[in-house]
Amino acid sequence: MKEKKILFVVVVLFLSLTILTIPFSAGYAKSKNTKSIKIGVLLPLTGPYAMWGKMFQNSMELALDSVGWKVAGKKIELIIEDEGGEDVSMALEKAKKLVEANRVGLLLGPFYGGSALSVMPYTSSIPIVNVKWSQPGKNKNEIGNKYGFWVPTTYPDNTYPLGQYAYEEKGIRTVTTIGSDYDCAYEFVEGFTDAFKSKGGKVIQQQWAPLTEIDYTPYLSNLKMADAMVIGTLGPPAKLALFSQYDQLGLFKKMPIFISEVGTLPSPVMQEMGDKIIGVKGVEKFLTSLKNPEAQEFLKSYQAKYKSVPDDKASDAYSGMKVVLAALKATGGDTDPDTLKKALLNVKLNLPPGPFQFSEGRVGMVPLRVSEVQRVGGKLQWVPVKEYPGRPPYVETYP
Amino acid sequence: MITVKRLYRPAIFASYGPYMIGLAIFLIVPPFLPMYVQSIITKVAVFAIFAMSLDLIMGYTGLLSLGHAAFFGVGGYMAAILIKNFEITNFWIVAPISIVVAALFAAVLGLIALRVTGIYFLLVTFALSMLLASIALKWNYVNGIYGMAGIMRPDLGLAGFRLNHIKFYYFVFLILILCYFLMYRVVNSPFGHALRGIRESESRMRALGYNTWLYKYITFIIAGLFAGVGGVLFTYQSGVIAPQHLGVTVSTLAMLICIIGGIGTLWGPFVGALVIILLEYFSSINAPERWPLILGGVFVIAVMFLKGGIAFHLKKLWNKMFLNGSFKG
Amino acid sequence: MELIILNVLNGVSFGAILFLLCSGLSLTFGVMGILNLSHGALYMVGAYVGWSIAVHQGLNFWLAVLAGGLVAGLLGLIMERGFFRHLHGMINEQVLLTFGFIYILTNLCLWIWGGVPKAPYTAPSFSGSFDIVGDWTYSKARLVVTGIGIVLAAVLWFFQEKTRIGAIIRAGMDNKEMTIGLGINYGLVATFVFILGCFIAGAAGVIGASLFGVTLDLGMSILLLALVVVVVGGKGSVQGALVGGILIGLIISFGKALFPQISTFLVYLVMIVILLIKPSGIMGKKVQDR
Amino acid sequence: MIELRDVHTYYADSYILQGISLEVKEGSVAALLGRNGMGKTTTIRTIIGFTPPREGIIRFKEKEIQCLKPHKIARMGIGLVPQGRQIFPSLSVYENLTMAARDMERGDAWNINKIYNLFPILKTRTRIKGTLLSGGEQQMLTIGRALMTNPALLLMDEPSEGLAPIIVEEIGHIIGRLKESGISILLVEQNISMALDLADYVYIISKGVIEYESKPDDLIKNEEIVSNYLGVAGNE
Repeated sequence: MKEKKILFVVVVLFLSLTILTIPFSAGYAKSKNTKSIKIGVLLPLTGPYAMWGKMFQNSMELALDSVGWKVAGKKIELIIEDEGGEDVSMALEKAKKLVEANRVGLLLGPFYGGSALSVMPYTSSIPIVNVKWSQPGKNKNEIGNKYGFWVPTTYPDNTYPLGQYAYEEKGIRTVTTIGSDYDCAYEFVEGFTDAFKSKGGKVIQQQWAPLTEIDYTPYLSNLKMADAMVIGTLGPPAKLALFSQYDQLGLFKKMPIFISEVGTLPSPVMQEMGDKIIGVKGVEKFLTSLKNPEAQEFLKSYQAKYKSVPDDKASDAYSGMKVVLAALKATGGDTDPDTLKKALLNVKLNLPPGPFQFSEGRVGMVPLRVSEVQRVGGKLQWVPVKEYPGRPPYVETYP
Repeated sequence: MITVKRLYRPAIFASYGPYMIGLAIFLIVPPFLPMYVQSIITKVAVFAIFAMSLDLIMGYTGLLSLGHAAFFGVGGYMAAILIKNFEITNFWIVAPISIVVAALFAAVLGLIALRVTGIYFLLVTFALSMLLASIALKWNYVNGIYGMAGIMRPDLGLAGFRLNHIKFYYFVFLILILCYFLMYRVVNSPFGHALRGIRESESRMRALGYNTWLYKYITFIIAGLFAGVGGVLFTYQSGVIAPQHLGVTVSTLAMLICIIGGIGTLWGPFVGALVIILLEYFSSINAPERWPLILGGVFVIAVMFLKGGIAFHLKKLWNKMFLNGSFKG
Repeated sequence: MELIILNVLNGVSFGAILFLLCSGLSLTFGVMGILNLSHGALYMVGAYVGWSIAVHQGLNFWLAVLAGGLVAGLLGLIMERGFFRHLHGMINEQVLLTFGFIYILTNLCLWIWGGVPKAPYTAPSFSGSFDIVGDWTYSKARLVVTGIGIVLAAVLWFFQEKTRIGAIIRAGMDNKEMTIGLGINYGLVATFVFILGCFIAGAAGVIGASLFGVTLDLGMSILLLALVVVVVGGKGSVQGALVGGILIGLIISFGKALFPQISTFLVYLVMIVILLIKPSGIMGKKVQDR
Repeated sequence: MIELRDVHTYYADSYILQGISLEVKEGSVAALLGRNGMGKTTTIRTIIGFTPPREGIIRFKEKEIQCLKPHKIARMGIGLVPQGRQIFPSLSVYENLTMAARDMERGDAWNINKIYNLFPILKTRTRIKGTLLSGGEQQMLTIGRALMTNPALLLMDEPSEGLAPIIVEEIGHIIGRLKESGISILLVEQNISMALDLADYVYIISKGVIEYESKPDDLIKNEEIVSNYLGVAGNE
């Protein structure tokens, strides 16, 4: 009994201490420090997208390292919060905390599309620049935020060149598609099929699987044979499961594959998949095999500091931070939303994926590369086969 | 006359003191807190209502539900549908309709769930809530997987009166107090005593001529109704409602709140909500990558060492200090 | 016709994984009355450990299966000895505790293995495919998994129905007090069953990973299906887990093929219907009020 | 063999055994008689440890056992023939008998063949599920199951309950044979005549206390006690 009492006291003390001390810890100073620029970041540090959270943090810190965490004579303070997994209310809560408690000058993130949508009405209602890594879709609601910027291009624009390439260069005339059952994947697939159909190609079958699906064999058993299969599935786990089940059914020999984001196939995992994925085609902005100096520099410094290989999304994070830094330099560290917006729209930079600038609708434009998995120097790699220039999103209807 | 009063005062203080102190803290402190903490305290109040409603069926009736979030989510979704899809902004129209819909869902699902008992009840409620969640996930009318976002603070229909952070907090707190007293009336009525009888021994109550099924069914609906209140307020507070809010994670969060606070007392869930919501929030800020570990650890510690809940131990402590150790559960 | 054969094969192999996962869950539930929600998380831990052995270290696949099982079994031992024995009959607390373990185990896996998902891995001899009907081929790995499922079902069935300790386990499910009154240390038996269940979950994780790979949300998503299987099949019996697993596997596989729009909630609907018609499950015995 | 000294047992808040003292001598049969609800079954449950006593001492083979766990108590050599027989429905007759078997290495130990010799009828039913047997066969199975643990003391809770008179007689014979083989028995019964035939010593329990104890012969003479505590059953 006595033991229990002691334990109880310890537990109560522990709980009350955690609760009481936390609010007074770092980052809660209320005063508005004009000497430093506070940047609030929402990243998925837990949950199913956690693998990118860390990578994003690394890339952003790398970009900041290159300017010594200073811009226009002011110190930069990065405040990173966890946006959680698929519980989208957490991202909103943290966004409010960053804005209202930390008084950040601008907000980066969140990452997950659902979280971005839940945060959007809030960020639209306050004057603050919000640079995002989620991609805007065709959903008009999404563009209500006049201070919102999107670093990557839109979903359909991303895959549009791939559709052109498949028809023109590879002579594909019929495709079957499979994708996750939600907007994001719809639009990835749509980009491909729009381009493909406009040339005269035919889509003979479209299948949609639940987002968390791990067993694709039933869908593959249902597959109608076409010239190629297009995968609009998001998320590495789904893609990995789909690939290995595709292989287990012996389909790689029968039908080539086109995928939407090559970045969702991380390099270590590609090596595990082995030679069977050689010849898979995809489209992406940044590839580790790019030869331009910016890409090489990014690759080298990332590998040196973190001992791992960055992917396209990491490059988005790096690019985003670089662009923000350039804009802040132009404004002299001023984070007033209108000034900063103007500066951001004027930014023209050479970044790892190539020349970058925002479209009028505030969506990032960089060249896109259709690429192919090949074995280079004993390692499986995405090798660019054709480059398509960056251009304003074809669904550009923003105010 | 005077001596009597003097004798009485400490006694009143001793028995109602904790409530009075708690009430005072929650009324006086919030305006001095930073705005985002006010928002979190509002969330505490919302989850207190939700957890209390779970306590009605879990603590007082002894039914283990792993799907209580279904009614929470239905209430929240209904409010969001009315606001976003029908563009009805008046709180006094939105809230009652949503709450009634939540209660209706409880009435229908209760018919299914109450056909089984014990751990099977837990499983049916779980399956029902997952069913609703997977429907919400697929239904474009409610924005599918993304959930419905962008819901502003309630419009009370008073000209020139807008709720800001702190006023919204007081508004929610007022509803919390109201719900507390309504539920207090329920559990301390003959009906409530019958529920406790059912919890102790259902067969005995049946032998005494009670229609125990009906009692459980009515309680299930009442609990669904108050969960709906929580859901509506949650939608307003967080500004977003998504399929996850119908699912098992929110249900277990409420269950944790009840168990940490103390099952079978109405103010236990209140204390529990305060501890858990703040802990979840602040641990996710201080240890952004490791907060699930901390939260999971608290689950374990709470289950192993806080038997009876914080409310129970607090009350014991209070009674020891002011009622000379005479302890009445 | 081909479609039916393929879908039956798909359903049965997916059902075999579900069976592997659920046999342990169902046994623990039957023997101890504990609904171990962290069973899915143990499956995930097993799969990650298996990945470390089979892919990272490049060792034998069967060694990986064994290691995955052992690690999960060890975690089970800690859970049972450290926690569950102090929570007899407290269902609320047990449910919550197991849920807490999901949080902890998932985050520990994130910590140890990082967030990068692992590709499906298997023994080299089982990768690839061979021809079946028409111009269709079928996955070797899936057939191997089905085979493992059937073999394990047979072994477990023999263990439960034909051995003395199996008889003791069944006796305990019938009447725990009487079993103790005959001088049997049922607490020890229950611990053994719990650890065995966790071991199977961990091993199932490695075997399942040969088809589906490993991710962090596996702990939760696979658990949901496992619970459905236990309810449908009935707790406490190997046959129940097998019938439930294969039935749900078939429903999922045909659901995806025939009505993809409602396949996600089809399983929950089936679970609810079965609970209402026969709460004890298809192969279950009568339900005791707790 | 076993001795209870001033044992008090509670079921939650109800006070059932209010200071029971009794003794079973080695190799003898002691009968515990009384009406329903007087504490007979609770006495058995207290000895085996299902409802441990709050106060008092239980000594078995000179060792105090009231603090031990039930399975340890049983392992010391106490066999339980419970009320209502409690056959395991999922187990076959054979499994019911063998699942708890122990101490098989002793020379005179009970084993499955000896049990089948004692109850030949069970041998013909060996594969059948235990609960499909008739009442009498089930009772034999229960006794056999307890014997397979090779006990020094048998606790028998109403072995004649619900059985036809001719079967009761057979059970009585078997108990007699067990006694001859040297096993001590605590027999709880409502069937007075059978109990008096078998017992070496008789206790009568009423409302949780031992009201009377004597040799069986003395009890038969004492009609007042018989009618007060045992009702009409004693007049048969």
